[in-house]
Amino acid sequence: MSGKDEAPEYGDIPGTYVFDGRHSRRGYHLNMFCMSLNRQENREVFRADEAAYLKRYPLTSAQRQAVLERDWLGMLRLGGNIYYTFKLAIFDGLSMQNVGGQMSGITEAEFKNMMIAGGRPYKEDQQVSAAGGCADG
Amino acid sequence: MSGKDEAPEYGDIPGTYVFDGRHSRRGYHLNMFCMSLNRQENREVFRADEAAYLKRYPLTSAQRQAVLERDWLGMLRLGGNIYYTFKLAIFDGLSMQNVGGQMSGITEAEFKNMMIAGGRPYKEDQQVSAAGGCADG
Amino acid sequence: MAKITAGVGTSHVPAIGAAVDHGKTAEPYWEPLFSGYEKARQWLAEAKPDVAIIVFNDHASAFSLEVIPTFALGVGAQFQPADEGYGPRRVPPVEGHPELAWHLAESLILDEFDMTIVNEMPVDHGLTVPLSIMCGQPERWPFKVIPLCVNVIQYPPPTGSRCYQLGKAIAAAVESFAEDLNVVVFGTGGMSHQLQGERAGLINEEFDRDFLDGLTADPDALAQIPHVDYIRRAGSEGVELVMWMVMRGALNADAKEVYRHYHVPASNTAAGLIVLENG
Amino acid sequence: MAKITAGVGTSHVPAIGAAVDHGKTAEPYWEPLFSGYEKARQWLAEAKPDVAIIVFNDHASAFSLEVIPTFALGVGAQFQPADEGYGPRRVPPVEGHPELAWHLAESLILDEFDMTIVNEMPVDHGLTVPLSIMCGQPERWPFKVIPLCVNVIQYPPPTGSRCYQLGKAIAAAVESFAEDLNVVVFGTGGMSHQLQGERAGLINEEFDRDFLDGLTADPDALAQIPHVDYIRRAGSEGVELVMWMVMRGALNADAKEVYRHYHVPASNTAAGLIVLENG
Ligand SMILES: [Fe+3]
Ligand SMILES: [Fe+3]
Repeated sequence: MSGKDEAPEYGDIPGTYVFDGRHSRRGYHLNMFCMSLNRQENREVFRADEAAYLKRYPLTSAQRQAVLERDWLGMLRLGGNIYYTFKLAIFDGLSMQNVGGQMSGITEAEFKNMMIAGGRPYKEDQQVSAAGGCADG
Repeated sequence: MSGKDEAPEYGDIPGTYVFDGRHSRRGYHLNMFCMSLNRQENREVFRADEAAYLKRYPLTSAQRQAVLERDWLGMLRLGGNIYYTFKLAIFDGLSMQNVGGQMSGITEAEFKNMMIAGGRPYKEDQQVSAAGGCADG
Repeated sequence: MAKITAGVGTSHVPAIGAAVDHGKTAEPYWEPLFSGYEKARQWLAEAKPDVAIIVFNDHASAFSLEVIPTFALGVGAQFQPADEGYGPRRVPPVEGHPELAWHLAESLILDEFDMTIVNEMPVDHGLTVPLSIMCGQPERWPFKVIPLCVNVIQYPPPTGSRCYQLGKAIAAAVESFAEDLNVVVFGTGGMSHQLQGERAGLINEEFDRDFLDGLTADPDALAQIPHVDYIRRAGSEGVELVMWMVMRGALNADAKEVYRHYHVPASNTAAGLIVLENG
Repeated sequence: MAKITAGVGTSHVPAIGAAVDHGKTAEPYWEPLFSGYEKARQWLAEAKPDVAIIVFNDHASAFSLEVIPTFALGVGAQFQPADEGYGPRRVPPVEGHPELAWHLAESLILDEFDMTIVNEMPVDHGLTVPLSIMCGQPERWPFKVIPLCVNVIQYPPPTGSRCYQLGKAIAAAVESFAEDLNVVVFGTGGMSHQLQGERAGLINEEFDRDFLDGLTADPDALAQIPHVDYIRRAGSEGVELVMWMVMRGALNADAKEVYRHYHVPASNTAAGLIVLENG
């Protein structure tokens, strides 16, 4: 199916969903839904009935479920981009550290403490998760 | 006022309003009004009361008058761009030859015949109008 | 491997589209123009491209002065005909080729062309009239289309040289796409015409014929024509011809002319058409 | 004659703006960051620029996936703070400099950069947080601003090399503007951070310090860092640092560092700031 004959050079970076064309195509409507929350009137309608509001966007059922369940990692795997999905976190009143903790499997407090201690260390060989990377979800 | 210290190289071309930045700034709202006629609902409102519709756009009074009088050359001189102002001609059901004739001071039939005869001839030194060019209106 | 096999240069005058849409192509005014299109249509029917990259400009339809991209590449799956003031043309929607288009976008940006990537845009006569010219009135357009929209309304458009270089980068990008695809590139707009001002109606047949000749004789020289020369000699709207330079750049240096047609007038424009093939 | 006199590189973390807006800058968490900004603010107050060209990225505020410009230059007279989901920041509107901005647009396009010209766009934290960092909370921003918005969200962003070249072209364009203007260029975003995925929270202080050193020691080498290196070593959002390369390119080769500050963390980002001056 794909016209590309090789894996992208960033394909081996663990726990990282590079928002390339393939990813962007998959997540187009999911991200456009998230962006719609920039508008106060949309936030109100979404707050009143999330599932009804989501019908405005042709999401896959997996995407719809990931939104309703606030499955932050799931949204990324289904084509979400963090700048878009974070609109939903803003809507929920969550901080970037909270969501960062949820995506990396630790609590918000643990995440904050990790950052205060200098952040997640970079190591050439780091392997934060076998499930990460750019593979299809 | 101007940060530019020289006349543009296209400044001596007669009867020609190059849509550069200066021109575009002057005609911004005039052109945005014209573009709004792409939408059927806007066309209907404009048709019902032209002057009232124009109040939606912060036009200068000279621009407003040029629109109401269908002064095609005046619109160009006030920052209009032909692709935008032609939306108004489409609204009026006018052809490009009709408007071309009006701008060059001949009838639609004369303009059509000029085109059938090969168009307005290009001559290095042509001087179709002293009033043309890119000078401020 | 995908491959660019040919290029088409053609005017995209709205009145040509209207003549098709309203069944006027056999009328005396239009017949000389349309009879000259026949051979190009036959050529296209035999060439059977899978995808056409259509280089065109938007005429205050999809884009306004709010946001003016120099090069906008359409990566969407479908593009609807625009309402230009009299309702959308009743032509089929344009089917995109998102996979090749995204490949182009990525490749071109990494190749240091500053593309605007566009998922949603209606397409106006700039794109649909060339389809009508080359394909007539089919139920569906016979190939996928990747719209490449160039700003030529707000001065300055990209230079002819930049357009030519973009064409070369497009050729390289297409050839690095693994799927077998027969790709044709359309350069549209022009030829000499001026719609605006006291000089409206300008036509410069000599300029146009030199330009058509130059596409095979010396495209490098053609790419050096500055905007002021286009505006002065080919009319303020004749600068649309820079879009033909994208098409030319996408072909091999030794591409051959297989057909041309030139007719004055179509509305108030000199209508030209050329077909070039890679050897 | 207009002249670029200095450059500022700074992170643009939204939480920094929130700390300013909600009066938290003296709290223990924020104090070490903000105390390091003091000298830069003093420098700016003395430098008294007339215009700042602020290179930033939009974060799904003005632009969406519908239309993704690689380089969007704001030529409007005013830009309002964007609603990013919690209402617009209560900071002054940003006053543009349409005359210089249009001059830049024309000059850059003729210099073969494929700019998108933008008249209307709300500006988000990417632009307003650097203003807060450098200016605090004035009634009005003390200089005009030309927003230069770079795509760094949709892969691929423009290469570091392309950004560096754009900076050089901006310098040439500014110097051909006749009015006397003191112009400063801001490069914003970064430094190392990753917001997304299982690897969220990545910080690479060594990368960041090398980057800050390289801005004066060997910017040509810095400009060659490929995207994959940024993503791997500085985190997926660390690639924002290409925007600092526009700033660096706009300065003279021998520009001097006059101040720097580096602090971890600001939210989940390594916050860096550097001031460079032309000799
Ligand atoms: Fe056109
Ligand atoms: Fe950012």
